[in-house]
Amino acid sequence: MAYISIWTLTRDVISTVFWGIVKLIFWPPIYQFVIIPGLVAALVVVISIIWFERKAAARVQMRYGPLEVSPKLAGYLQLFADLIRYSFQEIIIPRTADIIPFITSPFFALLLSLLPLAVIPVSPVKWTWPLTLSAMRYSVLIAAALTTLSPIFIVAMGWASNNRFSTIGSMRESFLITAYELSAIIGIFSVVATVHSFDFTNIVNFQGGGKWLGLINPIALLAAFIATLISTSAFPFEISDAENEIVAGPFTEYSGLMYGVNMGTAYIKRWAMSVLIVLAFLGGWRPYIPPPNAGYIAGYLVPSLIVSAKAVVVMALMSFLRAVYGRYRIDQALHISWKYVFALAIAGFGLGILEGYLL
Amino acid sequence: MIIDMQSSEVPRLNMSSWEIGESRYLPGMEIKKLGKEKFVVYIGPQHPGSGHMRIIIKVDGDVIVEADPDLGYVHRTMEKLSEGRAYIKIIPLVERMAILDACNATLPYVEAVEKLLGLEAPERAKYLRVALCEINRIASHLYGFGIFGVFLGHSTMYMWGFGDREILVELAEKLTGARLTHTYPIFGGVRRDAPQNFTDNLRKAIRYLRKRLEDYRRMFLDNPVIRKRLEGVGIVSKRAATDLGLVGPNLRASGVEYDVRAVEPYEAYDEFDFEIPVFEEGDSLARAWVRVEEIKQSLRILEQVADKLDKTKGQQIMHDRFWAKVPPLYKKVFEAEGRVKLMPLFAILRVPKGRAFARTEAGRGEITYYIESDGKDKPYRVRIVSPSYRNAIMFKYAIPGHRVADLPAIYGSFDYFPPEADR
Amino acid sequence: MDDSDGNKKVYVGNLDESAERARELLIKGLKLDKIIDWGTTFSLWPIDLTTSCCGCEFAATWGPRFDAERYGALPWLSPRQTNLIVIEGTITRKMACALRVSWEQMPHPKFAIAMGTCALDGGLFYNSYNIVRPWKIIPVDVYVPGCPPRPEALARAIVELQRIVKKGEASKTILRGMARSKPTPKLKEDPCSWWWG
Amino acid sequence: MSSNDQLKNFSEKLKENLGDLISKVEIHKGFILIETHIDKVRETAKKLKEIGFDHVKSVTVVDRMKDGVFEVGYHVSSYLNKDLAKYVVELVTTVPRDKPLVPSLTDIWLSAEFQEREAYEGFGIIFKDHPDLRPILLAPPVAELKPMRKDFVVKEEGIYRELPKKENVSSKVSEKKG
Amino acid sequence: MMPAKFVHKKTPKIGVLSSIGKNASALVLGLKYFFEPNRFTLMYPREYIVLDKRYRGFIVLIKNKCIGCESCARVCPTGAMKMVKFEVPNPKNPEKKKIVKYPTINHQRCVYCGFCVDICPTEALYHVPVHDVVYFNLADMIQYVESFQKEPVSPTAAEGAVPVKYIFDPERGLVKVRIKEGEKQ
Repeated sequence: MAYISIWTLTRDVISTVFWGIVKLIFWPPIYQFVIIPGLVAALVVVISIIWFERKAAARVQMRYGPLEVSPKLAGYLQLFADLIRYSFQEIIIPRTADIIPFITSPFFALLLSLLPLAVIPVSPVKWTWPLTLSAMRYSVLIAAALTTLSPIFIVAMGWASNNRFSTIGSMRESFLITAYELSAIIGIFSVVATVHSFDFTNIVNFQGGGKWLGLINPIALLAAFIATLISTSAFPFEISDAENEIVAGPFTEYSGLMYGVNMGTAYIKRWAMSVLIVLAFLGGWRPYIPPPNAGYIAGYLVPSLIVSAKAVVVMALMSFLRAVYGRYRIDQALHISWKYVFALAIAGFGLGILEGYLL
Repeated sequence: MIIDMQSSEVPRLNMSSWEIGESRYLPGMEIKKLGKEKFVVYIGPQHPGSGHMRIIIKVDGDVIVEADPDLGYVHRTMEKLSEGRAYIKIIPLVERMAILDACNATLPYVEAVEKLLGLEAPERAKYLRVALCEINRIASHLYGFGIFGVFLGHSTMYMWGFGDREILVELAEKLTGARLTHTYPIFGGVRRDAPQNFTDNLRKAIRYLRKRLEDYRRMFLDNPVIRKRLEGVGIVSKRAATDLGLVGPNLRASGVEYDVRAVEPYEAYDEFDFEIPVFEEGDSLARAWVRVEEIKQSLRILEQVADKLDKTKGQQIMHDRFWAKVPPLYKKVFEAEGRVKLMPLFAILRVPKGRAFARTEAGRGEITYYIESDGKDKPYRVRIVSPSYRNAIMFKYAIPGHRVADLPAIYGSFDYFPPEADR
Repeated sequence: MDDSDGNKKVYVGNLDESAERARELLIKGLKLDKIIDWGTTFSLWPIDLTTSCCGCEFAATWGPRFDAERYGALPWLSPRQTNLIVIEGTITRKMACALRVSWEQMPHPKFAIAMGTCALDGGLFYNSYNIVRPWKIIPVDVYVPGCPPRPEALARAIVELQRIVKKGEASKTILRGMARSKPTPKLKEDPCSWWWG
Repeated sequence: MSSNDQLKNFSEKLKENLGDLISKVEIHKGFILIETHIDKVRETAKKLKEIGFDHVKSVTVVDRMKDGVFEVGYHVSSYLNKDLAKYVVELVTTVPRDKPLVPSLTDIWLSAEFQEREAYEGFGIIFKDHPDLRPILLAPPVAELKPMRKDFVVKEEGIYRELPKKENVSSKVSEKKG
Repeated sequence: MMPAKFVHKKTPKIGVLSSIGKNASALVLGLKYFFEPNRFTLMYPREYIVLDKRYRGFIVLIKNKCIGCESCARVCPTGAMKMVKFEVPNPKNPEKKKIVKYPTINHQRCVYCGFCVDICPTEALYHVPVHDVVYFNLADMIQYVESFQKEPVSPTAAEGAVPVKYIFDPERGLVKVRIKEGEKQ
């Protein structure tokens, strides 16, 4: 009679459960959507970036910024305090609001701004790809398409709030959507022209050896960068929720947790766009090349962290602009995006085609 | 004829019958007729782009077709209250209309009463008044820049403006004993003498501010984003500025040469060598630049004042009428602390019968007082017209034709301060 | 199960009691009240309701020299996202309406600081016909004397308010549904009557 | 500062220019007062504007309750003419308190628009043909009180304060004094 | 006499190309201040400014010097300073009571203009350079004769905060300097 040790059994059960959890975590759709670069990473990054934004602006402005909440951590816990306060504050739903879109839009906007992260590769290892191989060949296309979804819900928010400032804000947002999307997508697609592939993996692999596409084709990078600024209402294009003109734009009527979600959405969108820019222009996970049949750590965690680190730098750069710039007027922003940024994007695309022909 | 006070024959707002300046509209703008679907937006009073006032705008799409400023959210009835108070009590009262520009706001009142009393402040008191006036003027302009920065979303300008303003506030505090509400000029002189190292500190502050003005230019005025927001926005022609009766930097940005310091020099302003900048464009950018140039000139005046203060050290700062016959304790206190003790007669000061009109150039423009005395210890009538009040009419005529987003840019460029306007 | 009236009843336990138990569990086990109070303490966002000239010193308090953002207080623009009103001086009859409306637009829990003599007893304008005492409109937690108060005084008010909040002023309204220690004053007349009609 | 002689010369000139439109010219401290009849206000104002007085500094209404009149004055001066800018002229007219109807000068001097509205709400003076005569600073219910008139009295407090009943300070004081 | 001159100026114009330079200039300036911040923030609850002796802070009465002349109450622009009458036994005529008057202050009203201090003929009132006291009740703010004589204590100083002062500097504007113990202001 075979004697089964209780310890062996326990060990087996524990290891099965452990590896099961690990497998679940590293299951590409979960990992990318929820962990890195998805929700969890995005939250951590957003909290750090908002903190950085406030501290960096404060440095330029001869002061300290958030501090007293945790003087030893230079006020890093500030955003947690804000988050807790938001989460437990009363949620007011105005009687005149259109309740269903009013309540659901913030969450849809949040989820949809995360979606592009679920379809991009963050590692060249095949099993880590969140889509099937055939779909992966068009990952640039799919990601670009998904970035355009969330603004619709921001417009819906403004409409559902039934507030004059919200209406003006959502009107501005809808103007801006049309203005930046084309430039952003053309800017990112210029790399497609260079590499002759819609696959992010090929694009990143192309950028090996310091041959970053951002260096080869800086015009397209600039166009994509500015388009990202416009799309995420960062300075100097903080127009749809310009505080001094239209209070908080589409978010004027939101309170408590729902405003917290809204505030996060813009930053999460900026995060998603930054990750796309990193993959397309800044070498993705390069210079690190994982071995072809690498495991969870070497094949998935490390490259995704490298991508995230690069994206954080891009975001920090975007955040620093708050300290230097004011905001444009809506017509000037449209003027800039159609006349200059679009032209830049087209020029970048042309350059991309030329380079694709030459290289 | 019987007149019904609330009669319905009160005429209603009718824009079409209006003419400003040479043309019906401000240059470059056309006011469209309001369609059926008018969209009224109430900006304020709880609104970041309005301060403590309300502007009711009617928009056609994104373009404002009509603006109706609704003042009075800080109307504290100073004119009425001063009719019931002793002359000296009115000084802190009227100071509250512009506490960031306190000396300039009270000086014309003091001057008007001095005119009625027939006395003039001693030389050193005049220099001290000019010093505080110019310190206040710079502080007020920096405050204006700070608020302007907020309106354009440029938080760094706000912080820099307020940070550098602290230097001037600190100077004023060392001189007068209060950060903002100095209550400094008083009939016949000033209340405190300058402390020991005041002129040294003043010179240091001047050097620092000169350096910082260059930073402001790089960061704010020459910043392409800000320029884009300001250039050609809110243009007021020379003729329109005159007709609307604007004052101060807003007037001089439209090319009108008017400054009370030059037209009717008060205190010691005729002893100083300075320029008054005038810009021709009349847009928001010119209004911002006028202030920068004015700060430069104020620094120039302050340098000269510092020299004069050094020269007149130890001189009397109160008119003989209130200082010749004081008890020895008063002089002892003055020598020890530099504090002028007031005669008890100040509390019940009777001013000879008569009418006086005084004007000075405050930070935001000309401020005028009309005082009528009937020989008692309280004035019969005090009429105050503050610069912001006279500028308020701009909202009605300069904003229509612009976009909603231009409202903060124009508002900020006027440097409008509601408590001052509402009195 | 039938009760005495013959109605069908499904026994699911005493819901109120269960809810009470769950709440106690959250409070005792998770220290939720402490967390909420901590979060609210360092996240007192004043609304940008500039009512009068004390706004100069209010702005200076958030300026670089005194930098009240260190306390986590960030002047915010839309009342829906704030939880603190700093009454900056005189409230006129016209402004009283805006003050009350702004107060009512803010979500609970919310606090108020009255700044300057005008907000306490009228100050220089004590006998004016156009001003009201703000504590008759909204409940005030901390009074700051001075005309205007120094920025340190306002900072002191914020620090003291933080201490009040830390003692459980925020969590008791959220978790226990208790009223604030300063009740909202009952209005004798509608401050907005001139505006509505 | 313009000396007294200059003011006198200038007031003579004004008299010459305005002729019989004005009934009285007085020199006060800091301004020249010219009085005119209410029917001639507009004419005088037009004439003054022709001379070069292009803006209104202050619309000053004084309630002379004893005489039963309002004194409506316009402090005018010039921006564009530098010689005139030195002088401030007050154009004054009187209206009975029970029938305060004055022709509006807003179409002559646009800068008077808001100040005339203020005079309307404070004193109840009706400016005929004013384009937009509404209260400007006060809420309508307060404006109806006509608070700037002299018969609306604002009370000042006395200089004594009663002790609160709980605190029996007087005994302590007497102990210490003794 | 040198009257001020009017000088006509024009706002500087910048073209499209130079605007790129101006952008860069602003960014460089921002980065300069990012790496070399010129900060002078007062860490308020842990530090406090020692105010100048001349600062017009809270007002305190020296009762022995007061002669009850009412000047302070008459000059007070807000009615914060008011006299309180006390009946004390008259040493000369024990049947008739003597009335003495002392000022009291209402901090709900006081605007710290200092008129009362300046007008007092016997220097019975003086300013304390303290101005960061807050109250939780309106009733606490009226100070009668007893409490009016006590100097208010700055709560920050009482909590053991670090005293600092600001000095002027031509390069950095205001500079925060710590006051060492025993150093005179």
